[in-house]
Amino acid sequence: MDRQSVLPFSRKGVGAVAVTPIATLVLAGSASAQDGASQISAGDTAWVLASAALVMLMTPGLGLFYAGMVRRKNALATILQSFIMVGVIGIQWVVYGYSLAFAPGNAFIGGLSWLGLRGVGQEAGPYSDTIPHLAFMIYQAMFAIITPALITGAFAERMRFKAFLIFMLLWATIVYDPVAHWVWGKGGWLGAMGALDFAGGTVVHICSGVAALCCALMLGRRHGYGRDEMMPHGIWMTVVGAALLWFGWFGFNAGSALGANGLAANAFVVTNTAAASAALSWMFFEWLHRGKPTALGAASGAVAGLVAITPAAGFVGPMAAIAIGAIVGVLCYLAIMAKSRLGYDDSLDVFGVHGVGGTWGAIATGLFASTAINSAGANGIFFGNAALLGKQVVAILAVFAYSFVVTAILLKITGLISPLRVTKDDEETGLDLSQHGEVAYNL
Amino acid sequence: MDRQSVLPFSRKGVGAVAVTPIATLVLAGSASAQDGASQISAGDTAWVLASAALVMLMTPGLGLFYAGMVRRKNALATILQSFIMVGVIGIQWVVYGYSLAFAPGNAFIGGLSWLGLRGVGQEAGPYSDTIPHLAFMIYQAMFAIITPALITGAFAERMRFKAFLIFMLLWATIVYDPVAHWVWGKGGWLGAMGALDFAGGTVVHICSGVAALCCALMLGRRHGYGRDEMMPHGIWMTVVGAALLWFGWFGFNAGSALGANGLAANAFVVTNTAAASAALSWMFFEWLHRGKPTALGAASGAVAGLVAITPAAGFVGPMAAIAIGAIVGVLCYLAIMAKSRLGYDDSLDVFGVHGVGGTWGAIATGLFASTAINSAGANGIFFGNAALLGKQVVAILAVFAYSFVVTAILLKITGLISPLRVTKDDEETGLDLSQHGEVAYNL
Amino acid sequence: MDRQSVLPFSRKGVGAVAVTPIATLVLAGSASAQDGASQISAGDTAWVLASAALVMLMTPGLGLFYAGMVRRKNALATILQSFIMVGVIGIQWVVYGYSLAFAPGNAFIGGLSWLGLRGVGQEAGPYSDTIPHLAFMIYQAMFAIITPALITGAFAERMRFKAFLIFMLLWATIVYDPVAHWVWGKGGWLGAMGALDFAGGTVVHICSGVAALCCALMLGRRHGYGRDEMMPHGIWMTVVGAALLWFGWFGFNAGSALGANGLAANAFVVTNTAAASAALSWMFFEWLHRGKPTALGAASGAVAGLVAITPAAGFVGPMAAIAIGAIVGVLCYLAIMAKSRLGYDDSLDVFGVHGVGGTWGAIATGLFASTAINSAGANGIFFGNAALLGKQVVAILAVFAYSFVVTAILLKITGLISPLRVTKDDEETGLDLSQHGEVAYNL
Amino acid sequence: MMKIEAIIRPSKLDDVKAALDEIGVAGMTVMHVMGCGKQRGRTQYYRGQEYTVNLLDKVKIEVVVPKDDAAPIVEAISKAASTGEIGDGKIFLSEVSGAVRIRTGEQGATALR
Amino acid sequence: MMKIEAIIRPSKLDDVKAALDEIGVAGMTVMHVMGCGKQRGRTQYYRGQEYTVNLLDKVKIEVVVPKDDAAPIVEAISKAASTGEIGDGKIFLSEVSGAVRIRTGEQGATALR
Amino acid sequence: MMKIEAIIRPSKLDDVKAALDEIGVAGMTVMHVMGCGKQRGRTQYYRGQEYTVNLLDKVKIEVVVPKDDAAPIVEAISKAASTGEIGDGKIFLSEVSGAVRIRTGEQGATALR
Ligand SMILES: Nc1ncnc2c1ncn2[C@@H]1O[C@H](COP(=O)(O)OP(=O)(O)O)[C@@H](O)[C@H]1O
Ligand SMILES: Nc1ncnc2c1ncn2[C@@H]1O[C@H](COP(=O)(O)OP(=O)(O)O)[C@@H](O)[C@H]1O
Ligand SMILES: Nc1ncnc2c1ncn2[C@@H]1O[C@H](COP(=O)(O)OP(=O)(O)O)[C@@H](O)[C@H]1O
Repeated sequence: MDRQSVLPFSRKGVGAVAVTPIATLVLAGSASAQDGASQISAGDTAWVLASAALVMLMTPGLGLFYAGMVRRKNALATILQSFIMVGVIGIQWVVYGYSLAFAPGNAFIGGLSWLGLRGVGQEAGPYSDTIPHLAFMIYQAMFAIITPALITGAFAERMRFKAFLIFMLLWATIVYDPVAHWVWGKGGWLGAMGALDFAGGTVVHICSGVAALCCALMLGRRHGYGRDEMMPHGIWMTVVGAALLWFGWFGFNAGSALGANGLAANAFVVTNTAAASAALSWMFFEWLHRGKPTALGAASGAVAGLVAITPAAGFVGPMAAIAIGAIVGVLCYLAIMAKSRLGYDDSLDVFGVHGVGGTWGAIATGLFASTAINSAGANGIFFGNAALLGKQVVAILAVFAYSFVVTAILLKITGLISPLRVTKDDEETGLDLSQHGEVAYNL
Repeated sequence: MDRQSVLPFSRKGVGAVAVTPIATLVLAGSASAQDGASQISAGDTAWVLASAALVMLMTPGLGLFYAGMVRRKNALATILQSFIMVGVIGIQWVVYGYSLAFAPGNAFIGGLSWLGLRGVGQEAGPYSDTIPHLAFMIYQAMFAIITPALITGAFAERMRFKAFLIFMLLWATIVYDPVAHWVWGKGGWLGAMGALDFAGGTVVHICSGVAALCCALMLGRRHGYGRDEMMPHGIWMTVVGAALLWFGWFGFNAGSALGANGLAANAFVVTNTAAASAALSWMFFEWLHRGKPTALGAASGAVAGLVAITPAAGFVGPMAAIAIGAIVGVLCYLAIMAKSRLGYDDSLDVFGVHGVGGTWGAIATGLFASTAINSAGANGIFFGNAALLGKQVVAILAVFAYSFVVTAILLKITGLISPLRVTKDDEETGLDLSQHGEVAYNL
Repeated sequence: MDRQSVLPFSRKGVGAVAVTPIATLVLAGSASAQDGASQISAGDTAWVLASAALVMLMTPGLGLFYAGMVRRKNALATILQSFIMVGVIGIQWVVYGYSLAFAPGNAFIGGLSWLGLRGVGQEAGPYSDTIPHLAFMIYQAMFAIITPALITGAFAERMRFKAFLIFMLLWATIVYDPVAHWVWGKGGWLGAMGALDFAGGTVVHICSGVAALCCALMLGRRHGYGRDEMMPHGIWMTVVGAALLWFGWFGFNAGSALGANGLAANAFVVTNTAAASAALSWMFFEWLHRGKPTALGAASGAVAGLVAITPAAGFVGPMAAIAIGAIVGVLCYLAIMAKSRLGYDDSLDVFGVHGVGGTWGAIATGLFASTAINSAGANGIFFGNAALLGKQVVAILAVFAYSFVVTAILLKITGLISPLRVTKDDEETGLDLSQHGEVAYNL
Repeated sequence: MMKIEAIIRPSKLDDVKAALDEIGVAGMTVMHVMGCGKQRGRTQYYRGQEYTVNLLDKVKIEVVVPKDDAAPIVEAISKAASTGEIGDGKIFLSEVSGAVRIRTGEQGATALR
Repeated sequence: MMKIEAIIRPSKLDDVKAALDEIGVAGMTVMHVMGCGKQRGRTQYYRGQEYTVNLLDKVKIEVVVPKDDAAPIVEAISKAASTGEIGDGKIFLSEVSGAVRIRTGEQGATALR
Repeated sequence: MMKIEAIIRPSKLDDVKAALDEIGVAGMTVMHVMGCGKQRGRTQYYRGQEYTVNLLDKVKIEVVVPKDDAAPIVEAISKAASTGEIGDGKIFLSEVSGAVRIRTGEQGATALR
């Protein structure tokens, strides 16, 4: 039968499937209910699939954002560190990551019942009634992919590729998957406590930002840091990367409504508004401080705004988004100024943007959230409920502590298998040639 | 409550919101009806949100399109002039721009009742029954953003960043917002008269193209214009920008159906067809004229085709789109040839492409429109109705006059606050270094 | 009436259309039924339109993917060869290509009844009940566009632009359109036989891959091949191109469900999974073989994985996708190694990736397909049905033979009209300057 | 024969080429270089860090000419490249002991014609 | 010691390098330059505007060698770089009065080995 | 006057500039070049093909100075650019017979100050 006769595909009873041994394996992830598909909403599914595609694009977009800020000799390696995450975590997630994060488990981690996507099928799953369980799974996959990719900015221009791969696989498994469960998994303790994180302020940004700080401290500075001029090799590329991130972030935040509805529209609006606000606030603040408004500042500010609105996107309105964005632009700028005083080399300011921005976003959710935006959310302090802020702080502290400590341990373990850094000579040559035997440009 | 328990979010009565003073502020834009959400179509909403994201991407895409055509020393500044519009108008629009353009008002301008998005909520608004009002608002925001960004091509490589920001904010407020109201706002006089503009031929393209001409005339030529070779520094980038514009334009035109339906499909089809046709016609015409088919010509032609089909997309069929595209490719090419005779320096040919192309599109709508495509539209001359063309001409003339005159005034006013142009020395150094203290490339 | 009063556009009876002569022409593609629109699903339409946009983006994405691999002097010409396909086939398709491929006809080719899109309107068509016929048409257009664009990698850096245009128009008409009919058209013999090709493994990838091989053989090697170092001028660009292809491929495969449903979600998931798996397998295999993991390898692997999963995407589950991807990464790498032994110059390995990858995908569909994934599909060998594999092999052989032979004939014919290759001098100068009078970079 | 090396502002390249054309110098070789000297660099800012880059974009022109032609050429370049502002650049002269035109094998001053 | 500067077509770089290799010249320095001379530039078109760019991509090779080795090297380059068409380029010779190998501090001709 | 041409590792440019600064050399011209010599290139891989690129990124510094200043400057560059590993580069010295400061028309050694 060709594709056409397939469509609109009528779901007759499937009948007896001839179960060869390999069939059992390859059917994992598909077998279960064929019925019950009726409550799936095509509109919601369309939006969540489109959102998953948008979030997927963010990871190579991040690669460009970062690559523009490194020196030419590391440009390709930097893009690759993001790009390859789509590969590594793309597999990790369907094999066991999704199960660890979202399958029924306890307060701290999911279970193994969805290993290899067993039971995760085309019908709706427990996390949404209106979209296929597979759609929810792949949408979440894109979050699991970008989170470790974010960390790569911290150790840019110096980490050995082999160690990088090992570390990232460990980190995704032992840091990301549990933390995602805490906040979003059924029964996860932070979610149960009532901490709000609409699209990943704690799970994605604080978690990766803190891990980045830990990496920067443990790997040490780049050779020549503070002496050589380490100027971005292509800021135009960073601006394009920021634009792709912004574009994809509509999927990240508005897709987190898991449907095409008013809440999604609200998340979309506040996402754009906070990014706009932070792009301006960073740019103007730098203009005041240094006398020039920079494109890198505008792009960095936009990303900071997107980070900050992430946990709040489904709970706050557009005027709150302006405030959240305006504040985060200045906050992150100051954090980065402080870094150069403190002397550690978080090369592309992952902690300064994602750690600080994510933390402010989580706090801001405790301030600005309103049940008028989302009746299933909670009110923040400005709406008379101080309790939420407390929960947000607990969530922040828990993720800070867990991510920092476990990242440190995982780096130590990785270091036993492979040196974390490339040799000094390789670092001087650049990662592109030394790690990958390639160059980004042959002009 | 965590995100999961939120979804599918049940809209219970919101209950008493504890209204602290700040709450009143930050809730603007969210408060109103929670009921009535039932008529929202998830499919339509999914399409309009996706379209809004697509249109958002057009602005940085435009930045690339333009940046490829300037000299290396101005590449970053050129991208930034587009990118920062997402910030500036992104805020302007939610604070007051949307209200000026779309809130209930008179024939010439909207009102102030939706200031700060008061009353613009998750339920459907007056402009569509099937999507959240916020979705319509943010979709329109993206049009308000790209329109001023289009103008930047006219004064590329020479405008002072400060003056640029001031001028753009004024222009968006005093030119774009009213004109959008005339055509699309409830009660706007051009709309009421029956002029057809499906997705912004007059509002976006004529309006910005004419303003661009005015800017080019008033700012004067670049130093060395006509003597130095001012060759595009990266045409590959211009082609990529054109591709992103083409991609985003599906949202621009097909999204203007405000739903995922047959009309959207028609708009999508004619958009692609006109772009294809104009890319070919420009390229072949240049091939005839100069002996070489160029990539820049194909890319420019595609954009010209997209411009021309914009007002017509919801009213004409695919064969008309071929004609509209084929003609606009030649028209714009000739207009640009004429420019070099006339001697003004519309650096990246904004008037030649958007002014001329938009005008042709508006006229073509008066020729090719058919109620067989859109029963709520009107017939054009080829379907026996000459009246429509008259209305189109009135709309064109009105927007030409208004945009030109007011742009001139606003430039004068801006000039009182800050010199419009950078110094000759700064122009020679390039805007990247002189205005922003950065360079696009450190290769 | 303005746009607003148009929306939600009520479809009243259209009434008497004043039929001037030109009206008959321009209305083709629009006239027919205004009723029956009721069964259109907004959700499905939203997804298919979004998918069409995504697939459109793949063609310029492919342009970047290819351009990064050529030398600087051919970069722009290479992008243009993809970009202009959106123009050429964009017109060919609406004028007659769609009719040839999909209009009612016989087992080998469609008819002429839909010339100029006559009868292809806003209501549902014969290929889907839930989306406008125009949406199906334009979605298919994007496949017709990218297929010839894929071939351009085979003769990169040496084909004359004029001959290229002629050849492509012939090829699309005489190779692509019939083959698409065989597999997907109503009554097409391969589809009727029961060969499965969800999203174009045979139609798009084998067909173009085999044509590419034929082109490489008939045009001969680039001057200096084997002697000069022909190193990729910008691998970063190739990685970005691969990322855009990956992003767009979600539309390619998941859109082929022609609706936003569980099957689309399944296709989306296996697409991502196979790409991830193949990116890793190619990279690790090269690492083993040469001692370095390369970014070009990861990007090439991702594309190979996307190719291989294309025919299978609606019939196999995620664990099968891992296997399909893992195998294709190694297979294509080996095929490319073999090429350098065989000595023909398929410059950018179109046959090695699309021919070999598409063939493996078609076979893999015969192995891993399961009616538990798609009850309207069929079971593969691992599910106890050997018959499917036989049909797949017939489809592969038929497309191999037809595409190879007819491509050869068409190249001969083209050669009668214009020399296929540029002169040696022009080749040395580069196509950008010699064919187009432009350069990609003026840095 | 003399080799004239002139380091000039990129924005003056067109003028210098025109001037050389006028006095009949048809052949030259041009390259992008970076110069540092008295001219102060523009400060650049990256996330609030200041970098004063004192390597500025310059263009270097090399012309090899018969000894006697050197003086007027230096003059012409000097005039065309001058703005009077710091950073106009330098011209250096040195002896060239041989020249070959690859195409024809011509040697010495004839190779330059 | 002599410095040999050869300005050649980019497409001839591989050939020239191979020729130098053959006669035992291992060290050289290569740079992208733009040349203008008798060879006519390709016309470029930007939105219908014509620009005849007469600065063409060339490659410059610099080799410093002991005086006596210069002649055969010039010969070799000349042969390898020649196509017989206008634009093949030039070779210039000039005296070098000193050479140092940074790594070892060796001076003069020994620094070149 | 002497022209000092130093071909060094790109990573040593900052050090060399600092060293020159210290001994009061303010003006210089710098360019990207590619060098080949004893230093082995890094192998590159493109779809499994091996390419050993023996043209490596180098930086060339040109300084024209009064004859007597040359020796200490060579010394300084040499010290700052050295790593002791193959590939540190070379310094060449040659005579310059004239210099002009375009801005002022100053000639000879005064043009260098
Ligand atoms: N001693 C030198 N040797 C080589 N090049 C020099 C020297 N001094 C200056 N230059 C070159 O000349 C350019 C202009 O010099 P600068 O001192 O800035 O201005 P001016 O020549 O107007 O005094 C420098 O950027 C550099 O490229
Ligand atoms: N007088 C010159 N001084 C320096 N470089 C020159 C001179 N004349 C020619 N060249 C260089 O040699 C190249 C080839 O010269 P051209 O006159 O075009 O061809 P041909 O050498 O075959 O006569 C030019 O592009 C330029 O780089
Ligand atoms: N004979 C030469 N003429 C010109 N440049 C040379 C010569 N020999 C070496 N070089 C330059 O010096 C650089 C370093 O030389 P190399 O032999 O690799 O190391 P080292 O100088 O440490 O022995 C080369 O990359 C090349 O740029």
